[in-house]
Amino acid sequence: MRLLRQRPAADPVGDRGLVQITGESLEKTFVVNRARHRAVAAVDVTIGSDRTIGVIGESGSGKSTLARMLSGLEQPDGGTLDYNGVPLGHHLASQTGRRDFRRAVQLVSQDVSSSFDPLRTLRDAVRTPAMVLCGLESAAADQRVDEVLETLQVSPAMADRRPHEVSGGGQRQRFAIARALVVRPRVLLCDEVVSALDVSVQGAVLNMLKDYVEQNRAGLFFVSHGIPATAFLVDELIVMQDGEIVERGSTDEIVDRPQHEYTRFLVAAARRSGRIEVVAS
Amino acid sequence: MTEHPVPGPRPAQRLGTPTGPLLEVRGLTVGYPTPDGESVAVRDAALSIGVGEQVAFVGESGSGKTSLAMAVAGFLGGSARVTAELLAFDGVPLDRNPHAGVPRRTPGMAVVFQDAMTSLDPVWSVGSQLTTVVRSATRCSRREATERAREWLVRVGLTDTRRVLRSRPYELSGGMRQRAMLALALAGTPKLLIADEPTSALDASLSRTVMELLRELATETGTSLLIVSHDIRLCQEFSDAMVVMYHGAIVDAGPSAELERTATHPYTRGLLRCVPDLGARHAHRLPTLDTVDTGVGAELVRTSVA
Amino acid sequence: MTSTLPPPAAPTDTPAPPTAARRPRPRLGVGTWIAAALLGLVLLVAVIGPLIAPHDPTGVVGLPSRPPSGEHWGGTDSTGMDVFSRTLAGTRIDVAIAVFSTLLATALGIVVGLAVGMNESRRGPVGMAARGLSRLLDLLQAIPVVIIGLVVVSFFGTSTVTMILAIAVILMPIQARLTRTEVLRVRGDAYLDAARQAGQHELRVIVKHVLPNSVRPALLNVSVILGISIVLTAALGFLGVGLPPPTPEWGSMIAHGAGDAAVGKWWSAGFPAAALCITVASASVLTHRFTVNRVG
Amino acid sequence: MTPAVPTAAPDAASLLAAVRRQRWWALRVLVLPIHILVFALIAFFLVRLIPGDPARAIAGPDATPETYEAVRAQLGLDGSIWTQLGHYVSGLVRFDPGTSITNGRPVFDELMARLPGTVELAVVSFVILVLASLLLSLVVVLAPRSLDARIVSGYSQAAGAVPDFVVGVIGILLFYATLQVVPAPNGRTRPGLQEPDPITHFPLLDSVLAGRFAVTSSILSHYLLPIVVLVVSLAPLLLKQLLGALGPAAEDRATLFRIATGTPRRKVVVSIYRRALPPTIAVFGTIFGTLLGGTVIIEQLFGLGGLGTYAVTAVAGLDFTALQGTLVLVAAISMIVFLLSDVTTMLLDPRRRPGVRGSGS
Repeated sequence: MRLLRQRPAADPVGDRGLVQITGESLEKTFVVNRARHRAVAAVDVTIGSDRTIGVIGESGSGKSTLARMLSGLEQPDGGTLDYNGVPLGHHLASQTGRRDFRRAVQLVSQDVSSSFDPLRTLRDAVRTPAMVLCGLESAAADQRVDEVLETLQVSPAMADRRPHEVSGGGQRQRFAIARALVVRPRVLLCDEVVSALDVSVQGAVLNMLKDYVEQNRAGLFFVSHGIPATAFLVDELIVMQDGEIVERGSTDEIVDRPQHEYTRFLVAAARRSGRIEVVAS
Repeated sequence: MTEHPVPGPRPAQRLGTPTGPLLEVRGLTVGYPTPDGESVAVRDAALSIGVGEQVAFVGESGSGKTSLAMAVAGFLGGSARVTAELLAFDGVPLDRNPHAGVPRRTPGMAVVFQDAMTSLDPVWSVGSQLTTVVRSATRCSRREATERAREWLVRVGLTDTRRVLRSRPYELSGGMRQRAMLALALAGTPKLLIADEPTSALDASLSRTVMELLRELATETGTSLLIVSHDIRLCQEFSDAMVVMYHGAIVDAGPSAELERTATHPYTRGLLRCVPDLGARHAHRLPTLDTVDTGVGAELVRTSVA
Repeated sequence: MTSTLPPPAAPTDTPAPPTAARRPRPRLGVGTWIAAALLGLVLLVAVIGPLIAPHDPTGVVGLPSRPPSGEHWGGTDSTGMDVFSRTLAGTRIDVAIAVFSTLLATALGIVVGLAVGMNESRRGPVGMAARGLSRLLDLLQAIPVVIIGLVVVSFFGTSTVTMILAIAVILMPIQARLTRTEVLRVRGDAYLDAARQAGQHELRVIVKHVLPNSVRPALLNVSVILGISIVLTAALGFLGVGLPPPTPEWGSMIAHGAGDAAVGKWWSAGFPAAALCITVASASVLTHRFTVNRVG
Repeated sequence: MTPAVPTAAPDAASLLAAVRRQRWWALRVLVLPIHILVFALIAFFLVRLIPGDPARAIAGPDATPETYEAVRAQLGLDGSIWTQLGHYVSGLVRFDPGTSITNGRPVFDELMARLPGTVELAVVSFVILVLASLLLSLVVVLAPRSLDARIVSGYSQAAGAVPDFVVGVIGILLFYATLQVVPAPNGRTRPGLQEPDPITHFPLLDSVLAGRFAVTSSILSHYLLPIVVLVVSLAPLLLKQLLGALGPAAEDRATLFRIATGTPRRKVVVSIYRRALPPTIAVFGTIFGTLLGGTVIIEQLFGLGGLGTYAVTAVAGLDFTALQGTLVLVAAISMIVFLLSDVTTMLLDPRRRPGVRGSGS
């Protein structure tokens, strides 16, 4: 079979060079109720393995669509999208290019309920990218899966279950993260990965993401509607409203001196309900 | 004041009621039959809510908070089994063993559900739904009902009443739907409004707006509130009293403002400290139930995270 | 300090949200077993029916229109053929047509449904073709199968094999539409994106994830299709355009027996009608139990 | 689709807006003839694919090539298939499906003579079928655990299990041969009774219009058993669909919320039906098709001689034009019913109108 022959050379430590995705005046329009709805309008953004960026905004602000475009799962209607200086479309057109890109850039999406095939085991889902993208044999892939699950504090035995046999969104979301981390991506895109989780689980998941990013010197693009969790993870913040970027800057800048009305509201709300407390590192 | 449920009969907990209790619950247990015996969702719950009081049930998924609220409302699914030593609303004892078929409403009680999109009847206009409620509550003329419907919309902040009355739910934005849902629930002038996760489908800013509105309207109309939520911080800010549930039992209860200080159960204290805040951005790690010092061993932690 | 307080015992499993109805799983009742036994009997007779028939099912073996007796268990019809033997022999023909046309219709329907569902919202000629095909499937749904059957069967000619093909073609749209609906539902699920992100080829994603997750309704519908197929075969036989006499076929037997029934001679239509109803009803009971068990 | 033309007069603008608002059903009505034409083309080629040569059959096996050609020309089967198609389509547009190959009479007249009887029987049965199903489903909605409800649900499980012609034979055996409560299953009226002159061609309606009530009652008594047979054998199909939609609608959040806000019980039930009916009405078209098919069979059984007999004769006689005509006519009727059910669905639930999406924030 063609798929088998064209496996990339095994072991995947790979190129640790800089990985960068640059989007310029990105546009995406959907048709809702016969009306054109601009989900993303003229957004310039550069993400890479050297930066951690958070995107906050209310639902419908276009932040998820932006993440999907940057991950290559959604095609922009306008603007240019380059991966390491070459148009992303070129990369995705060929099988090798597609695999290169997917190995470097992975998206974890927000959907907890449908993010796994109900008929297949979780192990199957996590193992597939290791086999297809990193060219690992079945045994090696299993070993890699176990390693990743261990760092995410999931018992590998649980991997042999089907998604509905695992109770709790927290566990399932960890598997979704494992599926992305198993190929050791250089840039990780996260779309609302903790919003559906209980507070007691959120912290653990966020800690794991932070550990991965720091230990692998990987980039992060973190989409969320909550400021505190986002601020914990990233150095830069982007605030989106109605498909446009209304404010951007370093996390400290925005948290301390929010300019836009929406940002000010969010920061004020977070200040009011939260106690300011620093946990010793 | 706060008391942990211990086996055996005991008085209902009073949550600082201004006047008399509107809702009284004692020894309430909810179970669901499963192939291997009954699974208990709520065990031996006791509480009371006074007139005009605003109480929040908080807890994580599977803690039984929704089961408890729905048992009070009488909207549990067909197979659930409810037993209670005492379950009285407005002085009237309630039978909450669900009967088959379309459930009936308890007079004086209104319920709003998590998602306005699925709660609002999609095929009727907001106006038609709202005037029906107004007319059944006050038996007034059609014209008068429309006028009152308009007033309700204005009260929940939907000023473009002409358009909203004509619209069907799917034609409104998420925030407008949520407001319309509140108008519908309050238009029947209930004494108790039970809100099941009113904000969990909303983003951070809309959540606050809805909670503010809910509290404001309830205060204005003198309606008691029973809010079910997983957002412990939001409830702390927008309720008078809180009831913390964990694995089907009430583990902490008391005035919201003092919960931080009065919480006795390790789970509550752990939970309160887990919520990330703005200070977290300077932290190396976020606190989790494992790492916060709650005064108990790791046993509790293991069961709660799973 | 309350730290000595033991945590409450965790419930064995997380209770479902109360509004999501939680039905107790119904047990397989006596009815299911009876239905299974009857269907097994029908299949057995389909295999060995002609061998155990007491008389020649296609020949005149006695006086016409005799009531059931020791010699002719099902009596004889107006031409003097043995009703019981013909009913037994007819089982093979009716069941064979039904089983094979159902299998064929389901296989074809699933393929068409997948192709239409996955391409319907695409731009360009492929998408347009898929949308056209989808419309056509809808339109065909509006036309009575019996009328289409009348024409298609006359086009294919009347032999067992051509009847199978004809009925498969007529019933395929039902399965295709079911599969298409399911594909449209599955198509937006996040795990497909995850599979694409894992670097898998689109075709592989479809075969590995979309297909298994969207065939269930069509598979559950197999017994309904089986029923329609049997009834349709018989209906065409009844209208006189099915398999030509004296082939023993239930529908044409019922048609011939209808005149007898009008004068009170129930048996010549009664036996094939009973055989037909038993087959369809037991298949339908089994599906019902199967569906409820799985969904509940 | 409709270009947004800037209009000077406000009247024109509001007219345009009105048209846009009504586009959801207007478009469907406009494409109906196209759909029928598409089906007519399919029917044409389908019929041509039938093995067998009517000209050869009529001219006889020993005919000279000249005679054979003459017969072909006479039957309209000369020329290429495209010429024939041209004749066929241009005829269809003028509502003229041609003349019968076997008896030379215009197919249109023949169909019009037979169709009304079939349609009358089908429509009357359909109305009774729908009313009966709605009433029975109400029992299940109001008291799902009662004995009545269980009987109704059990009956709905019989969907498709007992074919109409079997019910028909049993009915004849029971009510005619044994109990003698219905007239003999051969014809529409008592033999010897003079039918009134056709006015609308619908036999029952004509007898009423002509004031011949003896005929009306005779027709009614002859219709009784066929209608009962059709309703009894098809009701489970509709009931199953209806109950399947009503169950979830009754348990739906929207229902609970309406109850929770204090909506009167009657309105809650109406609301449940309004939400549950659209998927059922969507299959009305299909069920009417099944009913029409069933009517064709039942007519044969009860000697009512309608469309079914005509189609069967046409198939047997390789009558291309008659077959085509019948197919197109049945398709047209089915599609009109399909369209009506679609439009009703969209009226009840506006989310089903094209271009409107229920979800989306």
